[in-house]
Amino acid sequence: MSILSLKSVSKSFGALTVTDDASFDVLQGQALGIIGPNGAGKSTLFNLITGNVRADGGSIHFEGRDVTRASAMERCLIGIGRSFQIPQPFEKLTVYENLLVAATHGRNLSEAIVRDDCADILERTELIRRANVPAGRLSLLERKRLELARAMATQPKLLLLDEIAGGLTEGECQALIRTIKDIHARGVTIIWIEHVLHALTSVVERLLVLDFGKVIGLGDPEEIMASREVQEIYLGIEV
Amino acid sequence: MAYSVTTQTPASRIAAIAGVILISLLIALPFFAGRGTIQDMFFILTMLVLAQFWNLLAGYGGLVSIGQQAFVGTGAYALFGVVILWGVDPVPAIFCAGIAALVIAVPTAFFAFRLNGAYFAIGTWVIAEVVRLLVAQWKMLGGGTGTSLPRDATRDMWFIESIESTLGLRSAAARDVLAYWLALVLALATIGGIYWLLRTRRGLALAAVRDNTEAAKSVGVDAGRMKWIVFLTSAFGTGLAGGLIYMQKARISPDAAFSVTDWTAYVIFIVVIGGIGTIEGPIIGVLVFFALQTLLADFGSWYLMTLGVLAVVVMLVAPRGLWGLLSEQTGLHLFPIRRRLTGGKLASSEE
Amino acid sequence: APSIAQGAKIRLGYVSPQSGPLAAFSDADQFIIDGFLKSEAGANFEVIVKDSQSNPNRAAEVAKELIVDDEIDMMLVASTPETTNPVATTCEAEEIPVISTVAPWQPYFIGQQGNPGDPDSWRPFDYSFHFFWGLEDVISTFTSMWNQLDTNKSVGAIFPNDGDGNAWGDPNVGFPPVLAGKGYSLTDTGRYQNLTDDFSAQINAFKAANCDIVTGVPIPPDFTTFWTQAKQQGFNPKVASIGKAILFPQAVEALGDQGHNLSSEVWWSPTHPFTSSITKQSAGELASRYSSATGNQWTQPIGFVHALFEMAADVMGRVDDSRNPDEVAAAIAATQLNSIVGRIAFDGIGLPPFVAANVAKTPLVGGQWRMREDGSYDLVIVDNSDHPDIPTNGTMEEIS
Amino acid sequence: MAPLQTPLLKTNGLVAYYGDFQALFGVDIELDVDETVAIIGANGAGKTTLMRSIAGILRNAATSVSFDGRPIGAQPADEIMTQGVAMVPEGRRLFPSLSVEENLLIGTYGRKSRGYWTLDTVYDLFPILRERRNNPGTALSGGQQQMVAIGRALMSNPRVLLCDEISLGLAPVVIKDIYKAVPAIKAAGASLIVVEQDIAQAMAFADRVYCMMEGRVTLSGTPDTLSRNDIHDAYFGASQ
Amino acid sequence: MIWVDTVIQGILLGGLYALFASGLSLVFGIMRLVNLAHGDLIVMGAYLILVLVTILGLSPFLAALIAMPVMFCLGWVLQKFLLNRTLGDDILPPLLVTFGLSIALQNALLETFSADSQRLPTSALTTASVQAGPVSLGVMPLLTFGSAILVIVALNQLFYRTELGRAFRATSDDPTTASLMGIKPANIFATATGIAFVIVTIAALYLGLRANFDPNIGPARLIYAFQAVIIGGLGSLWGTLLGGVIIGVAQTLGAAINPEWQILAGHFAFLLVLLVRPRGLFPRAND
Ligand SMILES: Nc1ncnc2c1ncn2[C@@H]1O[C@H](COP(=O)(O)OP(=O)(O)OP(=O)(O)O)[C@@H](O)[C@H]1O
Ligand SMILES: Nc1ncnc2c1ncn2[C@@H]1O[C@H](COP(=O)(O)OP(=O)(O)OP(=O)(O)O)[C@@H](O)[C@H]1O
Ligand SMILES: [Mg+2]
Ligand SMILES: [Mg+2]
Repeated sequence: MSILSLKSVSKSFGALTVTDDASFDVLQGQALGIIGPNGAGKSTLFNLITGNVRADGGSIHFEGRDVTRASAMERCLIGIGRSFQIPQPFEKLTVYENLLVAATHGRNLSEAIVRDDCADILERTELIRRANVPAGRLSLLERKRLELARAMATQPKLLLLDEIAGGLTEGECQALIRTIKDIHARGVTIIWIEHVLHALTSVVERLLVLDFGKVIGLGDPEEIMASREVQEIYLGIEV
Repeated sequence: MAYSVTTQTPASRIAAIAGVILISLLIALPFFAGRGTIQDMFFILTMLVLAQFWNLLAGYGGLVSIGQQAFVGTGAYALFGVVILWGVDPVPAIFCAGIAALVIAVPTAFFAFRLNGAYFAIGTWVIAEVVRLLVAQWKMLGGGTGTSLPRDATRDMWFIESIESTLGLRSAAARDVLAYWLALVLALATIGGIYWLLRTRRGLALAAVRDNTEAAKSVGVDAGRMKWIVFLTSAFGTGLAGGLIYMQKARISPDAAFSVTDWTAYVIFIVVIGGIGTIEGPIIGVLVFFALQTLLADFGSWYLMTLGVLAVVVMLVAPRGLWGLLSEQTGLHLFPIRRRLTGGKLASSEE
Repeated sequence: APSIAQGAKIRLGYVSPQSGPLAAFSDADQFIIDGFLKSEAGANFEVIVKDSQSNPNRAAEVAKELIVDDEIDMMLVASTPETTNPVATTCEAEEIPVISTVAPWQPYFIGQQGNPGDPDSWRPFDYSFHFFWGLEDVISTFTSMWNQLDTNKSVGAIFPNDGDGNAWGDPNVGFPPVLAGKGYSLTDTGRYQNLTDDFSAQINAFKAANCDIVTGVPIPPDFTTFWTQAKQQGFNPKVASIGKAILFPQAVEALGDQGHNLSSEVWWSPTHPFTSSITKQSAGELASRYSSATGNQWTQPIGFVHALFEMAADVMGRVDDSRNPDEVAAAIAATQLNSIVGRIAFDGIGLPPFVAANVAKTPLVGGQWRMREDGSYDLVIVDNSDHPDIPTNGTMEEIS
Repeated sequence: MAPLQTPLLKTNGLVAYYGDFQALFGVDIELDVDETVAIIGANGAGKTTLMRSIAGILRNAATSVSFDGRPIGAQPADEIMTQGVAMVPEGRRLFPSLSVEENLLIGTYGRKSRGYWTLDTVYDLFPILRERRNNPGTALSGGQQQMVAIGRALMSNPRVLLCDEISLGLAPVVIKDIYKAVPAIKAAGASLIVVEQDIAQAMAFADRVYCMMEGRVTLSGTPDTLSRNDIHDAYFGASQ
Repeated sequence: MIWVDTVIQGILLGGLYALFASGLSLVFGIMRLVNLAHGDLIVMGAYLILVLVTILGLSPFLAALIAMPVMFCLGWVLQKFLLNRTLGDDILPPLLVTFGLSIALQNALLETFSADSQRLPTSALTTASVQAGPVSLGVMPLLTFGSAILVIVALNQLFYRTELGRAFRATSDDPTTASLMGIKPANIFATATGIAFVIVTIAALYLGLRANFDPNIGPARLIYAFQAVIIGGLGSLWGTLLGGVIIGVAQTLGAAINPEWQILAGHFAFLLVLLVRPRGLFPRAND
């Protein structure tokens, strides 16, 4: 059963078409990777799915429901969680409070009920020691972890991750992969935009390639990666 | 392994104890203070209420309104209306004042929320003007001339008799005491209510929306509803304060009740001087404002000029206000809202 | 023995608009108060002056301060309902005697009633007293001025939506019923807001009704706007009898040569045949002293502010305990004073019964502004039909 | 490798903050006369921050940036630009209220421009712009907008041109068009610092490459001395 | 026929409002600065002209010409050293600072000139009129309207035909990038405010010739000016004129029905336009 389905979704900013007639389905429980050159429209695609940006045309269905016109808040409440590529923490709130906002509002629960859950997520994302620090004081890496942690706190059915592995050391990267695999293993559907290919391919089952807002490939990661077209477009390096 | 959450700090515990003592003192004030003090305190408390609600609106909700006089005026006129035309006792009529302001706030919000930033500010101002002009057409309450509360109504207010006999006061002084106690209740309820709101998950959401609206929406915060809650709450509270202020004045006219200077500009001044976005700020601000007024009011235009210049200077030198300066230096919070996670893995190594 | 003999000074509170848009009313305050305190009667008094900043909120606040903090024995307040009413309301509630002036008695009295529209609900005051004239006097003065000329008796009115305008235009106690009774037709387009920028609607209506006469009680900027537009749009009435706006010579001078022969009610002038009960000065002497002390032309409020202090001296001279509000109030009610603005007595002469206890009337005559060679203006009294004891020094002229 | 004369432009322990957040941790780079330097690095590495610091949008200690031997780190952007350091900002940032030609002309604001670049020579460099000169800048395609942004910077006849991600979001053909202009720009007397995510592109045209990660320079050298693995490590932290 | 007259008088009144609003529109459009002291600045301009008239015995028009450079410098200094420091995303600092300025200015004028209402010396022109068919048009209102148009044409020329105008637009779009082009946004803003003050002087001239002014009359004028700017759309000068005319005509039409509704009608027109077009009639594409 497909949990998310896009049909002919398009979006332009002025004269620039950033999403061009994109159609694809994501199955329940799947992990989908998205790759594509800078500016290909990957983040915009996320924004369209989460409702931070409204589509110019086409439709988006989540769990069979048409959510094309739903607000970002509504989509969060029905189970779409996300991280931002450029981390957007609530800077004046502490790390723990950042999660608390997400857990109490994203799941409509009281603070007391979600407390241990939030602490658990902080432990898993290795932010627990920074729990009481204002998020504005975090380093880039910690901010990225916070993005992931906050998205997890809303307990999404579909989790969208936008470049959270960039700049990690190998050890950190492995830890991140474990965390994501763990989330995935709990039945959460994942869509992950990532330039760090080895990390991506070690988690995802399918790979989507985006170029100039168009879906130019979707399928088994190895096959996709092997295609010469993708290698050229994406890496820009002749292999 | 168990985690727990606390918002208290040692400073806040001391503050809480001091607060309880202060509140007891304030309640007992009429038993030992003169009328002058009681009236000054009434002024301070009602301005504080207005300031807290404007602060809630602008400091926490990001809604910079310059039309709060619409709610003061509406509340005040509603009080006069139900007292004069329906013969309601002024004390319960204060509640009607709040309700009336709330009723006006709904269409106001519907309109003003279509506007952003500076447009919102000016939109609220124009709406306040519209309400003023409409009220000025209300001939039964004197139109542009204004009207006074009937003496019978103010003499026989609820509680007056018992205050007169308990404190042994003349009726005018008893009315002051009653108004003071009502203002005290309103101010405490306002501060308590706002503090409570900030400590609930809605308060957390307010802070999140203020920091980053897009991200807040993406974690399920209903930013639109937060705006409504904040706007309606502050309209209601401002209306209550308006009713109470004019119950005490006993005389009203549209120009006075809808004065942008008295009910919005001075209030903004109080909040900004004290420190916007904090509960402590308006408290400090109102004390400074009162001190200035007491010292300088007899200098007429020089007083106002000083006030204007001071507003400019504070905004440039200390944009976070006096409390902002103080808490930056000392980390002091009298009304802490930061939730600190303790226990579990944090037990051994507190950051 | 009168309290004056007892040594302790009697405390008077005085509130007036010393700053803000109404400040012109208070130009003479300092001069009058200084004069009063220097006089023999004044030596027993202490006067605490507060500025209402032309703001009714502020007026009520300072009144409270005077009563509570300064513990005054009696309040004096002057100039426009915007100042007198909040102060008087406060004093009435505080049970402190108050004497007010410089506001027609209708806006003073009716304006302080809960429901101005319902005469049955009106109540007299216990501590609040007022001396001035009433609308019936303006109407009478204006109509007898108009009767000096040959007009078609069609009157256009500009009444704003404020204390004065609502009283003047009131269908029961204002201009409309009386004018109708005297055979004038009135074109009243409705209460406009102060600081209106355009009067074409009124001018068109007046033109349509072919009005020879214009009357009203606008604030100065509005009258200038109205009058200039009227000229621009070809509306040239023979008479313009205007209250409030052309009270002060500066306001008339602002009209340039368009101020010539505008007419107005005159409550006080240097030619009024009255003398001060404290200083024994005549009206003319008071006015010329003022002019030489300040360099300003005399204005009408001078006499009335002075009379306020005459009242204070007179009343307090007749009480035993100035700190007893009831005794002071009773003394005020019993006043029979020949002051610089005429006789003041709360005897109900010329007044309806419901205000008889609180209001004393002073004489009113009609005057016209005449331009001098140098462009400044003189106020000439042209009608004294209601008070023949006040001499005229000219007759009514048409606006050319 | 290091040139003996003082470099044209040099940063010296450059740091940068956004509020509490530190984005640069002591960056040292150099640019010599007639040289082209490329800066590569993953998203968020701090490349744009570096460019903004040099151009004066982010202020710094005076000595942290020197140009022609003079400290300019503390000067505001407009003064740095008038001395001859121009920037093509990330995302082009054309002025939407201005036409193409006006966008170009703004590059000469308040000065008599003396040098090779004029409206005519810029139009010669990017002929398509001549045709579109009366259109609003924002009505152009991404590549054309990038041309305007470059032209706008050239109009001031800079000695140093900073280009932040000029190929971002552009089709390969368009990128080729834009890079074709580089020799002409150099010939007219400008040295270049180019931020480029496309490693191959960077390797192809730069004299020297700096690789950044998390606010630090992690690798530098000439393209021929750098192996793909070095770059990969410097780029992502470590290899598989 | 009365209706024609009513509308025409409304249009002319709109010219006055547009004149009050143009300076505001310029400043609001270029730097998003909400200047609550604008009304008081116009009053200050009127006093400046009055002083020049009284001391030098000039005609008001000549005095205004002399006042202009003085006002320009004043505006330049005010923006450069005070208002520039309040610019940013937060709208509160400019609101509070200009409000403080407004109060300080009002009371400084009060101390200096007293509360008496003043007027610039009148001449035959004040009450002169021309007959257009059945409608009698005041020369002064026509002059006011003409000046409003002239001001707007001149500003448009400045904006779209000069280097300075280009810099204005560029800085307004994006001050950071403008600074990369060698523009000092602080100076551009100061110059813009200087020019706005010149327009303020023109508005002051007509304010003072038309009717009385006193130190407290500013804020009442400010609200109409704001309405004209907002109805017109941010940064659109012709829009500001249209906005002024809409408010003016709404007021005269409202008054023709009943003077009680005169000012309310203007406010309602404003609310109605915003309800339909929250960004005004001619919004800029990129805000
Ligand atoms: N709000 C916006 N307004 C205008 N243009 C935008 C907006 N958001 C994105 N764009 C443009 O759309 C294009 C695609 O942006 P997007 O962020 O989706 O790319 P991406 O594939 O995520 O790139 P990256 O790998 O760099 O993150 C870019 O050219 C960008 O400049
Ligand atoms: N205005 C800002 N406020 C706060 N943080 C910022 C701001 N601009 C950039 N950052 C942060 O500073 C870091 C470096 O950003 P910078 O834009 O310099 O990176 P970059 O290398 O240019 O990345 P990209 O390839 O995406 O352009 C990033 O973590 C970014 O999130
Ligand atoms: Mg992206
Ligand atoms: Mg960058």
